Amino acid sequence: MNYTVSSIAPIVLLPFFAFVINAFLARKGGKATVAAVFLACAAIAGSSIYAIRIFNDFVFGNYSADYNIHKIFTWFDLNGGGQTFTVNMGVYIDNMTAVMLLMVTVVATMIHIFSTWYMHHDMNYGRNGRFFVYMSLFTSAMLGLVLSDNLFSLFIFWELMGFCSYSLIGHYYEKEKTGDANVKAFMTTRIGDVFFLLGIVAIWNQIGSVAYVDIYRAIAEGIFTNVDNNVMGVSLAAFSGVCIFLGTIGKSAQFPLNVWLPDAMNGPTPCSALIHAATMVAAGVYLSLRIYPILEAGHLTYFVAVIGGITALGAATIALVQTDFKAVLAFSTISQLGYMVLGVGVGSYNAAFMHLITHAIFKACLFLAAGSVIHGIHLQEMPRMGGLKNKMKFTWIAMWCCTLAIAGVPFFSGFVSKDRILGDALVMATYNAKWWIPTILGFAGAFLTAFYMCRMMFLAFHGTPRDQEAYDHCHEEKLSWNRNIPLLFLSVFTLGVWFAGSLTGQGFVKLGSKDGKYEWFKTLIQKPKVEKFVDYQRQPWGSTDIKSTQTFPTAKYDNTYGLSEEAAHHVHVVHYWGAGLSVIIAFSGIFLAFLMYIKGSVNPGWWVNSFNKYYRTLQNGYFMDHLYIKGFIQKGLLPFNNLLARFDMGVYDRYGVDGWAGVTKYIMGVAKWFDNLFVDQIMVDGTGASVKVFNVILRTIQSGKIQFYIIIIVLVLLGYVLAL
Amino acid sequence: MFLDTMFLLSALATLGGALMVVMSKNLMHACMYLLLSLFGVAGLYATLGADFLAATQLVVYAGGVVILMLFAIMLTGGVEEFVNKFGINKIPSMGTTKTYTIGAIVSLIFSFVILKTLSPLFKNYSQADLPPMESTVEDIGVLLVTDHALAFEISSVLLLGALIGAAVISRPRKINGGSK
Amino acid sequence: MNDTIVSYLAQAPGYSLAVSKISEILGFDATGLVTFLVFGIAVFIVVNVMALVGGLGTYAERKISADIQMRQGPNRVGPYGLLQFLADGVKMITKEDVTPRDADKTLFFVAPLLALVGVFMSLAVIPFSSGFTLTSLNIGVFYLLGVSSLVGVAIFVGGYASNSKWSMLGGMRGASQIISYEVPVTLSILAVVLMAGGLSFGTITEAQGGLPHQWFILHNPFSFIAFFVLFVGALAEANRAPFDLPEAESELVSGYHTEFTGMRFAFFALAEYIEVFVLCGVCAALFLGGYNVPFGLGSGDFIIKNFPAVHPMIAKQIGNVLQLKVFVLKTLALYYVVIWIRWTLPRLRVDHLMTLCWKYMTPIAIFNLVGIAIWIYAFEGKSMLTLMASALSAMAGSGGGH
Amino acid sequence: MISLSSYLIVSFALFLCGIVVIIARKNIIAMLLGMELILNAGALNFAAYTRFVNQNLDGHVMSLFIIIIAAAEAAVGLAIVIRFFQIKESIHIDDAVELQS
Repeated sequence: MNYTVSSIAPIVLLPFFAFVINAFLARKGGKATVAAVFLACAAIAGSSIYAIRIFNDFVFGNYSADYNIHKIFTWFDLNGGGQTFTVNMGVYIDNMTAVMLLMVTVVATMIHIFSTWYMHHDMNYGRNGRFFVYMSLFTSAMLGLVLSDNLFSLFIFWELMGFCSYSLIGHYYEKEKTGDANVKAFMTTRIGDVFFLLGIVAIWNQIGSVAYVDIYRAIAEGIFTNVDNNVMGVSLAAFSGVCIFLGTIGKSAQFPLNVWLPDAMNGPTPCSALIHAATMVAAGVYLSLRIYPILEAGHLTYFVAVIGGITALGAATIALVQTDFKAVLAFSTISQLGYMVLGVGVGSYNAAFMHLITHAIFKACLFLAAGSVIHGIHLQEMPRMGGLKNKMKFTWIAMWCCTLAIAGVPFFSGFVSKDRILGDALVMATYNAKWWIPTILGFAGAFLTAFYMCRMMFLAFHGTPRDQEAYDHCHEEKLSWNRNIPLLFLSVFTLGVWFAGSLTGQGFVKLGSKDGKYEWFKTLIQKPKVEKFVDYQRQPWGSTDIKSTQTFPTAKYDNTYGLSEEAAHHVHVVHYWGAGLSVIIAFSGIFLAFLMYIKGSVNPGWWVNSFNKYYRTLQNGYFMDHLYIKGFIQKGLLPFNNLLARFDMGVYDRYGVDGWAGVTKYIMGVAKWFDNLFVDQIMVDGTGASVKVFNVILRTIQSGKIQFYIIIIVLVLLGYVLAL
Repeated sequence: MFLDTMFLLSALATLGGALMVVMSKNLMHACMYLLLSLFGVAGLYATLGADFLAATQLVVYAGGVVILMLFAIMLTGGVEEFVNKFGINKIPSMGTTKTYTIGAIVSLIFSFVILKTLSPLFKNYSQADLPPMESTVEDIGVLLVTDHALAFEISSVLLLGALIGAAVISRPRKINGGSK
Repeated sequence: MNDTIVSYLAQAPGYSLAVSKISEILGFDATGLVTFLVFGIAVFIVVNVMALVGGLGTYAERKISADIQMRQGPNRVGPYGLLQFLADGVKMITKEDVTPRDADKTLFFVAPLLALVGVFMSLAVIPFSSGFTLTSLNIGVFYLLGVSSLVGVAIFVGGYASNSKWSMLGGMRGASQIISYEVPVTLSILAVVLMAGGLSFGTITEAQGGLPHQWFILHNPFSFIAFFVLFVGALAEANRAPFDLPEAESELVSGYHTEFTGMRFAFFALAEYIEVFVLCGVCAALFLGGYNVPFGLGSGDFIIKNFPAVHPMIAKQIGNVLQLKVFVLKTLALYYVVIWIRWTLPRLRVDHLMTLCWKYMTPIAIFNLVGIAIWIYAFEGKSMLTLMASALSAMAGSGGGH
Repeated sequence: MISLSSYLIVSFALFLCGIVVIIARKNIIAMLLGMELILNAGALNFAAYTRFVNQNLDGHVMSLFIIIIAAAEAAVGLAIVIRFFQIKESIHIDDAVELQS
């Protein structure tokens, strides 16, 4: 494995070059725009080739789980006060990065291809290829974020993605709602980002670096938990952990900063698929996985788990009653992100990451399918759909695959990842009773997830058409490659075997093996072992990676979690219970949806009428927007601002500024008298008179004639030389 | 031998051109003689082994400065007025015997000053023990971005300033009173 | 410091012998004298051949334009009218040499010569083949840029000296056009210099290869654009259509050479045709591989390896002749394109010309320069096709673990 | 045999010619010609000393900067001349005696 810069840099640079070129090319319209779209697709496909290479080497390369490539270069030096302060940038590739790179590039490629179909009509409306310009920049930023080796460059790409998200949500800028939505998304995530930056600064202040490896080393050396390094009375780990995790809350739309994501659905559906389902929101979870040792050292895991649980259940309850097709998906995204965060909290590191990957795939597919439906029937309200499976076969198949995956039905990817998160939560609950809270939240959310996803499917695709006119106008689905291939390709990867099995070694799928390579995901993705970073050597930029296979023994997955036999047995038993429970829950959710919307034996209307108050609460998302605007901004910020303004006007202006002016005025009166008498009459006029005398002499010399000046200069020089 | 010949030819071009710049009564001709003189200086650079400098001299002066001068002569040419606004006779713009005399005296004074101050410091070096000439392009390139990086940056800013300044200054604009 | 054609010829076995013989006869060391003479002869040959090329250029122009316009073209003098240019020359010489009364006599005399001198000076560094280059200066490209700008001065002075408003306008247009287009041309050349790592034509040509995928034009997307910027800029610098505003006959009678007759006019025309040849040669050398011949035929390696009986020196000479042919072929192909463009495209307006230069070509050239710098930094100077090949092989070769 | 002093004499003569031009001519453009001569004399000295005394090329870089500055000076100077001509319709140096037009 010899990695040089030229085999890593193109991953980020190809989409970036596409962005730069398209920024000029795309707005020309006509063939230039077609070329720009093609270039954007080709660039991301090209970088996926490089990503596949890296993935291939890491997964099939027989390396140990903590093998990494880490190349740095000096960004700039700050010298001052006798200290040299070097800021390094670099790329850091370990197994997690490799998997993430593959997921981002492949999903982005599929979404780009789908976009060529979905955005086809958009080309004529003066926007031309702007969508693809931002998609390229966004993909480039996401890949840069994944490759970053430190929190600071991660933050740069993080903000770049925020900007792209803003631009893409506001793609249909002529709609007022869209304009509000992108500002809302931008400003809400900004709250989290401010804290994120604060966390970075706190870490930088203490250890002088924000590279992952330095952070891990500092944790291993106990710097983060040292009492001397306390920030505002709490340990550095707790402080920076909370601050950075707030960044995650903002970006991954966790409670209480989840309000922006539903509104972000105003953007084009492919951008929702890429940004607000598959990658950008996942970046928050990725960040919290990267800083997991900090969260652990700061004893924040319970906090994280509770936030995740609340988000998972809360968003799921809201999704129950939504009638907008994309809104259901938006809230289910929030809910699933809650599961990931719950997974981080309960210490289920690889399951949380696996859920990130599986969710990215099936949610991207769901959104693309939703785009397909919306594009076909030209409306988003589910009560007016129904029976669409006859018109859209491929979309229907793809969507069912994804629905089963998200509901946690066995043999689908969602079961593999979500069940493991819930199982680990259950294990934690058996150790300590306080963990029952997030666990129950998670299981309840799982039930609701199965229910509302199937409700969506039944309402949209099954039964009889409820709005015959809309149904008749719906286009028959044609076999167009750039619409169906991304859908079907992604739906193939909703199967569980890709994630639960063993891709390495003997055969494709190897279930139930007792030892050796068992479940590649578990083998590859493990918590960072901070002790290993104490004597860490960096590789300079431009060097070739010289580690060979021999130095790394084949990785083995420790089936007993490194626990004693008894404890491991306990964990296994609890896991089986958890799996059983979640299967029961998933099927009961599906069954309930079946009863309600197909069989009709339970009447949803009765429930709505009986619990109208709760229904309205859920319909409006617990009035969180209302709360923020009416409660927080109008009751809190606005009066405070008014108070400040009043203080400014009444106190500071009147007494401070005006009062000071009064004093000055009085002093000035004295000064004026003095000025008139002494300064003006004696000094100024006297100087003037004396200047007048000299003036007569100088005026003759200062003729304005340059050559005369030169002659004077020469004469002065001559005099100087003669005087020497 | 070869270098001596080249030196003599270049020095002749340089000094002859310079002298004709002084003597010529026609501004256009003076400009052409300046071009000759600058070519001579480029030749002198070449005999000094400064190949890059010689080429730069050609590019900047022959291609840029002289054409600019010619342009300026063209754009400002026209009937010369011999009387200024006070009705006093102006000195002819290409000089008279009187101005040339003053110029000669000033240059004599200047040469006296320079010789007086600098001749004690002067030490002659002959050509005998010099190393052979080498290509200077790479070394100059390295020097420009290492030792002289600051000067390089500043001169780039200077050139940008000159570019913008020249464009802004010579841009035609309305003047109160309606002249051109 | 720099190789010349003399140092190339001096490799021949008989050369030093001849020099020592001549020294014996003359009684002093004649190395310098022989060098001077040989160099003089070589220069004489090049200048005359180039004058011939210039003359044939006028013939080619007329023939090709006739072809494009479905006419016969000159066909009376010589076979296919080949000797037409000689007849034109005779006509030019025998014409009356008119000098306008109010002209600036000195400058009127100097201007055509200055044009010719500027063009002939640039011939000194054109790399006809690896051996047959008058001098391979280590600052060749830079030198060429410097001396070729003399033509601009000549056009300007010619326009001024005629003391006619058409000539004057033509001269000013010509000068402003030439100094404006020098900016994108220089920036594009700088991009090539960045890729090759040297200012010498030899270095730049050797950095490329014989086959098209080794040429700089296909090195990366930016250099592909840079070639066209250079080519269009070269057209403008040589005052060729569609940029022939200085001599726009529909507006300015005949531009800066309105008042010139006879040989003086011929000098201007000759200078223009030779300059087109020179600039085409530069484009070919910088972007199209120059004199490189594929499969080692050019350096003689191919012949030495496969036909051991042939003396290496002869093999090298054969290679040199092949190189010369390849270079001239590429140059003439571009020459044809230039003529083709002239008879196809209409002339630009003056403000369009300047807009094209400053608002489009200069930014594009700067963008190219930066792009190429980034490319070379990011991909370690590898070309686009090499990268594609390595990416493909990486895909193919990475399966199965390392 | 050429030596350092040959170059210095040439550059000295060039310099004096420039001075004479600047003093004797009353045309602003002609004076700018003189300035170019003076700048060239300076640059030539740098190159000559580099060749004969220390061979470390710093002199060449200095000459390069002089050429750059000469170019910038010519551009801005001639722009000012043209502007001056637009206002005063003269490029006589003795007309340029006021700060205000």
